[in-house]
Amino acid sequence: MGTFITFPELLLWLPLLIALGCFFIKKESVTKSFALLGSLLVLAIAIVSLSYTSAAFKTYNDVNYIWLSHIGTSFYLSLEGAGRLLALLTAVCFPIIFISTYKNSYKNANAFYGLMMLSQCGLMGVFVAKDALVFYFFWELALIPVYFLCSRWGGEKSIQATFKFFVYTFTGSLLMLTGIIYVYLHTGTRAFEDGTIAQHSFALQSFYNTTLTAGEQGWLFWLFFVAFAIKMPVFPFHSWQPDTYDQSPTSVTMVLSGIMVKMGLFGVIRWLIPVFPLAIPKVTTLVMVLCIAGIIYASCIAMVQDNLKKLVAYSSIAHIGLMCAAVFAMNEIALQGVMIQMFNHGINIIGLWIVIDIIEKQTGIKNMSQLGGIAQKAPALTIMLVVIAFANIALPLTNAFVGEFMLFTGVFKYSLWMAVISGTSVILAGVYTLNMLQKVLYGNTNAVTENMKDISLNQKLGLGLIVVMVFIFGIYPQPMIELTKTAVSVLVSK
Amino acid sequence: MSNIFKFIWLIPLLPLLGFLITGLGRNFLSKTAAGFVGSAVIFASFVISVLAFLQVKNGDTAAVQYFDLINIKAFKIAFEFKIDQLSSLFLLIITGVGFLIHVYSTSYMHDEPTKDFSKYFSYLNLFVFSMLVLVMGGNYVIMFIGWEGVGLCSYLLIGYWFKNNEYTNAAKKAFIMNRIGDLGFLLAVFWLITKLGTVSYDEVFTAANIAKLSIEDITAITSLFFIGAIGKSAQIPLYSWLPDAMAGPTPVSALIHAATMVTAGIYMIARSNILYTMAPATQHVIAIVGLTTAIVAATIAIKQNDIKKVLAYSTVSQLGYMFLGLGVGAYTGAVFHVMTHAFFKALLFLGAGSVIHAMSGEQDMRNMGGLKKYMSITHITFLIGCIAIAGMPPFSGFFSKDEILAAAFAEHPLLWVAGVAGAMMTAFYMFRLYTMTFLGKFRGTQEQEHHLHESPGAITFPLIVLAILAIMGGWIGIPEIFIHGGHKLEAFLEPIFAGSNAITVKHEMSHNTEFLLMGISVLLSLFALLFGLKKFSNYNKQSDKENTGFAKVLEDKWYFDELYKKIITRPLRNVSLFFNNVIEKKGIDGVVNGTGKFINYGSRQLRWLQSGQVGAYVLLMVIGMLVLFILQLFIKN
Amino acid sequence: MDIKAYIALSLTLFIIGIIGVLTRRNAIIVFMCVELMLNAVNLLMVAFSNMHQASGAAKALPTFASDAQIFVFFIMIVAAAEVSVGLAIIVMLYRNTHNIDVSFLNRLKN
Amino acid sequence: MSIITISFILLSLMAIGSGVMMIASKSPVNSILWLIVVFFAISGHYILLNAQFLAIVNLIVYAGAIMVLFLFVVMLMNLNAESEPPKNYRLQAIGIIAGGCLLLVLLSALMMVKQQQPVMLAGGNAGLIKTLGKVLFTDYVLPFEISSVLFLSAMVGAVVLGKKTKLIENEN
Amino acid sequence: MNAILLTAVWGVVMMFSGVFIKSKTAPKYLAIAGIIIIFIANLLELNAFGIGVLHVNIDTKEMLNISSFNLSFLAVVFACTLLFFLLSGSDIEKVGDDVSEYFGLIFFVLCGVSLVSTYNTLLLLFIGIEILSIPLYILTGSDKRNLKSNEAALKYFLMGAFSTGILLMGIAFIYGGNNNGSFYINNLEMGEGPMPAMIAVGLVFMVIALSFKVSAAPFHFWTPDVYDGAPTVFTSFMSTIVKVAGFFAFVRLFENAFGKVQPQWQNLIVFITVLTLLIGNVTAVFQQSVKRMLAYSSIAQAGFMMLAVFALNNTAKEGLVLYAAAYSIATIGIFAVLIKMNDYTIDGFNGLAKTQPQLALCTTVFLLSLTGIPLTGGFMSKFFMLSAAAETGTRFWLIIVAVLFAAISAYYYFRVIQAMYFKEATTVVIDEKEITRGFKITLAIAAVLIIAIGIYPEFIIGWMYH
Repeated sequence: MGTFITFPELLLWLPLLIALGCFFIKKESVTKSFALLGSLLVLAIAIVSLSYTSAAFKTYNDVNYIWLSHIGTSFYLSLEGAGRLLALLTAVCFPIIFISTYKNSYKNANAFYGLMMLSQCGLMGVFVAKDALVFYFFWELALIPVYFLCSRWGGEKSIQATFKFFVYTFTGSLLMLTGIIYVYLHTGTRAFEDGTIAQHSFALQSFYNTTLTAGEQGWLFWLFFVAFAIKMPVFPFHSWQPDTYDQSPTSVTMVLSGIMVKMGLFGVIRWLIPVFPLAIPKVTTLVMVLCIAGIIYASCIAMVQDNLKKLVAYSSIAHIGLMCAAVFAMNEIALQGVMIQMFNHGINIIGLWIVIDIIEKQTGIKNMSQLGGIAQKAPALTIMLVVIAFANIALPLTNAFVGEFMLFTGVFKYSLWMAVISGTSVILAGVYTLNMLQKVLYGNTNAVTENMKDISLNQKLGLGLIVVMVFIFGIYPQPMIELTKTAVSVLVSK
Repeated sequence: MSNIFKFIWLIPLLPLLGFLITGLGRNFLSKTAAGFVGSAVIFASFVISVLAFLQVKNGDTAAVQYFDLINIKAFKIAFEFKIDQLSSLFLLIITGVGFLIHVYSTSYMHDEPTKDFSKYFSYLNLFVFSMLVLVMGGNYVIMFIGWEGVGLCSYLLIGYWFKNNEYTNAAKKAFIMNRIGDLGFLLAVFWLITKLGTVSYDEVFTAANIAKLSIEDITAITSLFFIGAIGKSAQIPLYSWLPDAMAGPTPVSALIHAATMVTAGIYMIARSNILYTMAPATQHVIAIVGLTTAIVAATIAIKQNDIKKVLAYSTVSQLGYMFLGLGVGAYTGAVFHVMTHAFFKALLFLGAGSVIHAMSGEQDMRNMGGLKKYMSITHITFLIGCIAIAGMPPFSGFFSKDEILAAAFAEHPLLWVAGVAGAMMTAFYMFRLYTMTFLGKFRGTQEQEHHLHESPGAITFPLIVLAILAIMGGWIGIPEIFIHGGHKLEAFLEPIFAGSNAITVKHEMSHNTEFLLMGISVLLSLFALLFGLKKFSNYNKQSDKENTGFAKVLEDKWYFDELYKKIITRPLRNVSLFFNNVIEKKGIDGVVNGTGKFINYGSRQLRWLQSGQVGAYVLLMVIGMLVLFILQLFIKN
Repeated sequence: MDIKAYIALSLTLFIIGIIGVLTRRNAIIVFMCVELMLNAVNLLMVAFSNMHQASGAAKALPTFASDAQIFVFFIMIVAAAEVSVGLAIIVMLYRNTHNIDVSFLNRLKN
Repeated sequence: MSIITISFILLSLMAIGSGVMMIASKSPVNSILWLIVVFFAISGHYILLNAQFLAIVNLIVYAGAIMVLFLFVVMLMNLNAESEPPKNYRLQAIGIIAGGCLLLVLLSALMMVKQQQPVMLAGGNAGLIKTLGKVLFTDYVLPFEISSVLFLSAMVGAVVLGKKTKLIENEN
Repeated sequence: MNAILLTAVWGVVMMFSGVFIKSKTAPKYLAIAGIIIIFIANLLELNAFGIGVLHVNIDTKEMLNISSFNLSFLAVVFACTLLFFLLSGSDIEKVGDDVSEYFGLIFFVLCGVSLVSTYNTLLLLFIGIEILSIPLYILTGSDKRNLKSNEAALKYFLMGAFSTGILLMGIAFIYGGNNNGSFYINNLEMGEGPMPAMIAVGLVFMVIALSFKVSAAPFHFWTPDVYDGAPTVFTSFMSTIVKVAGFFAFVRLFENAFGKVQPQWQNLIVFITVLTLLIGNVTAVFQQSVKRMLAYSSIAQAGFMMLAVFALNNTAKEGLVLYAAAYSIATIGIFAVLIKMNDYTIDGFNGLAKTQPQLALCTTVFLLSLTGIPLTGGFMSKFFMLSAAAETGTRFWLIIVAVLFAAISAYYYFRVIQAMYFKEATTVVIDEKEITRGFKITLAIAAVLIIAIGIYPEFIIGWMYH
């Protein structure tokens, strides 16, 4: 072990420290700036870490502390592959969220920001953990702050909605825990540097090397998959999501939809497919059918939604469904698409939430039918929304296009008909997105939107960053592909 | 200026720059500045395009790769441009006509507030940019970028007056119908990638790669691409967005819906001609769809009263002709018709715009009439356009249409008969339009009459230029039978279609037959033309009866919109509502909440076990003991 | 005597005790029934002790012959202690409610 | 049939009969008296089993001390037959059936064993006071001492619970 | 041995202190001193300080089996008791007049706990259980003016006595059934073959009696009523320390006596486990009173601890000790807060986070631990239990059932959290004067301990391998 601090540690502990710091600051404005600066620092580290990706810098990216050695677990973190990309996403999203909601004021702001940073810590942990128990720890830990954030600062029905969300995901996680235990008991021994030799091992590598029969893998797969599917969420495990998104404070919804849902995909990529290779051929069709049914289903529901937040929620279900389907298509194109799309979807949906938040904060309304004419009052907002909305439906030269293009190609490679059916979501997405734009932005102003003001500087900055990223990654996505290329090829070769 | 190809990236980039300048600077730029910037960048592109064209004419072509869009093991998609005969020709049309429309717009849109004026120009520039990317792209993905880009721009431009819900509905419709086509396009691209691992034209069209594709593959790919073309080029069944798209400002209609965007489908098929030639089944479908569209749209156009609607349906109809041409293998003819159509249709639209401008926004022909004396330039140019579209020699439309019809006859005489019927209708409704607008007495209000005036120079200049082109544009494609070596266009495009020509069986027609066909079609069209002229020269609003019977069907556009509503929109909405209200709320969420409720219910029931009575507790315990004893003693493990 | 006879006898007494607990509602009688159960156990234990002696098993343990009887002795001790506490509780309840019917004990339920 | 068998049967019938009477009789006092009869019968069994010490202790502790205590309490409370509220016959029937089933299950399991295991009667010196006393104070000294804790706590309990305090009905 | 002697002696000391010391608060300090002494003596016997084993040596004729495993369990018990005294000691004073007697009885209970965790013969198991139970009957009824307390005491007593009868019947049959005529639990000579009918009957009786003690369904019926009726401080003690001791006894008996024939009786345990989880978790959902909810929750947690009996391997034992610590600390902590509340219903907790943020935070940690959220001891202990059960290699479905019920448990624990954080108080929720600085600090220490166990459980497990 090196004596220096490694990147995964920095990314993990820094948010935690900032969170603790936030709890002790009494003044709201100070807390805000502190959290913002802190998250920017995290972002800076994440960006710096990008220049140390090669194998030569392994010691910067790997860390392994002895922890509970006699049951074969250690505090093993590693920044690599899909995890690196998602850690980057996490690092990117928080400052943007903080910037664009800078003007929002919260009761007990210190607790709010503290919990936000705690959730960042949890998310980072999920993305860097290379030990099953550590992974599970952070998997749950990311949930707790969000639970409090949603319930405490959410809408009027937030307590029930969040609770449903919590119990739902908690149930899934517990099922995964049983799966982890089962796999754990079928791993080989693990020797530690302190001389302990544990009977079994929680290390990711040991999980990859288990000697489970195809039958066992078959049912273990579902234990894991349900947890991930609930988190993503994949049809028909999604019913917590629209309510939660609707009721949560928007900055938390951003975290939820931008980053947390990626935990599920990430889990599938790192912890599911490579661990149960024998189960995959048997389940692929079923899972993909679920995903694709979910795409169409969610898109259809999104078309008839009046509630802006629920519309975005259902659109997110559709998008995630596509990504999940692509993961199970298990070819290089699809996986590569998933990798970059995870990032891009995060960016785009956060952008959408920022806009919705602005509209809701100003008008107090989230039903589209009661809005209209915002384009006249807030042209800058309109431009941002239009750009992000079109990015969300994967228009070429926006970031999501490249991702979705690869996703569809991957699915197509797996099955023509699945690609055709899921492809119709391209149309449906167009329908509901344009409906939204029309109802919210166009037409004449009404009593509610009459006094709409255009966005403030901080919001402009936040949205501007997103729009810039939308175009940069839309026009030149290759760097992001390079970042995850090896991870994909490793996965495909499994 | 040794190699202009080094600078071709400027062609799309300049409009993009224009878009950024006018878009971001909409709060600072004056109208003049915005109009100038917007037009100047297009002009600059035009100049470069001309230079590039000249170099291509010398036999030079180029494919330039800039950077990798996607580069993974399975495939590589580069950001690449391809300049060859086909794309350089389209570049000329787009930038040339585009420039004229920009110029026209500076005047036409002058009444708009400064901000919106800038916005308008930025959209126009963006549109030109997208269209340029579409035709310059060196592979299908780049083409798709432009393909969707024009869809987006048309959405933005149709919904330019966004306060009006009708307009935004039209914009939405346009985008979504385009997207349906785009899906077909995308699937075709996926298919190519899956089979070949590349989408670059240069690689796809090599013999080795094509040999990898089975006939089913090719048929499927071409059909899917054709679905894309149907959407973009407004063919049955996805044509209805185009007439609705007249909601946008008139120059936009001219640009998008006449000269450029809708021809993307033709460009794409011409680009992929070799694939289509190898898929005769698809070609038959294309020919039939094209012909049907041509005739159906023409019938609808006969009964429309909105000046722009008539033109829109005529566009649809003309596009049908082009597809007929593609379907029968007359690629050159189709491209030729694209070009001539761009000239005269832009001319007609702009002329119509001039009329509307003069009529203070009035679009109903029934309220026009007799404009001849007020607007002489508009009148003459418009008349030229009408003659050109009616296919009267030696105007441009004649040559291109004739080439298609000749090819159709060679394929099957019935196609020709139907095509001629369509041409007759074209002549009829165009002259109905012309007569109702320019001849007879003025039927509008006093106030409108008072305002009638000829449009300013910025409007008439493009009209004049286009009128000249509408007359002479066809001369580059004079058939062999008139002048030996007359068909310069065919010679120019020869390298593009060489592959196809090599495998198609040429139906050689005798010159006599050709002359005969030509004569018949011209005569019939002339007859229809005169009939239209005669019938409507004394048009009277009061004497106009309500349409009944078949005429009513035509006026109501064959009830296509209603049909869509009935078989697609409404069922989809009902299904969605069913999903939302029944499956989601009662089904899935019901199960989830039901679990919670069930546990709650169980909790309420189970607590009655806890009755508080010691006797009952002991009884339950004894029963528990009984169970355990039986379990242990009498049930073997 | 066969041990089965003792087993049958003592189980019968035991079950009688249980039935008493089940059916009676007077706290004192319930308690007495418990005492009956304990006595049934005591009897069985002594019987088992003698059974082991008869079979002569496990000579290794020096005290085995007396083990069970000592155990019974302890049971009696415990029973006595229990009775003192139990009666104290019953008396306390009686003082507060003037009733020792267990079926009236339903302030605590659900 | 030997005299031992006869006395065994007699004593058993006596024990079972009085046991049934105990749970069946309405008056608590009667119940107590029937229980004392049971104790006597069991003591008789102890004698048959050559456990003289236990037989005596049983009489002294149970019949003598404990039952008298019960009797005192019953008298103190002035409980009689009428104080028992009307019975719920259905519950009783269920109770008897449940108990009967239990007995049936247990007996059927235990009586199925074919092999006979005789019980030594009237022999050996395990039950003598001398033997028991010696074992109790040597081998069993720990439990013996520890049970003092039991008694202490029982004593404390009786004192704590028995002390009189005024009643406040506190429904919390 | 240290523990048994010292607890008994200190119980006597406490009793006499009542005679000599008139102050009402003094016994608390005496008791705290006593428990610290006992704790340290226990650690000395465990050689936790590395200065060699120091203990009173009495020839017990192998009736006791003192191992580091047992001692580490006792260490956990005493530590929890210390915490209990520190947090709720002053509330014991409020129950009634006989303060020193209450403390004395608690020490006697601890003596019983020490016995049942080290016994090697069925006799000491029986005596231990009685020593443990009889003081509890008294403590349950110690709030004499309260009819609920009276009623609880009588119910507890009657049913406890009933279960004693069953326990003894079990012991008798085990004694009769084994050829050695022995009460020593490791001397029963159980072969691998099928059990003799008498042993089987005895075993079932033992399962029933011990299930009763640990309040496993369907022998749990006394639990909610007694826990509800007893003075809250004593409920806190009963539902934690006493209950885990019961489990310890359970595991010891079945591991040593019937470990070899485990497959033959595992079905019983599975049946009881599932039923316990079901009844405990599901019934708790509807409870409005936090006290009663905790009673059901203790049943639910018992269901999880039953997994240790099911598994009976090393992991299970480690897990049981962990569970004892995590569960006891958390429950004692919640009860300590609950006692201070004016209203025991869940609504009574409304808005606690506003008025007493530290208390609310600590309570949240405890509740999260009971739910089994990572980073808390509750997770680690549940994890060990599940692992242990999975290690048996049979009936994997059981642990899936267990986690599903754990998910239900979130439902009722989180209701309290919701009340504290997300709801507005309608009345004064808590008596501010009661909340001293010391109380807060102790509570915080308890919360930190919970998290410490969650992060690094080896500091407790480590004791077992001294």
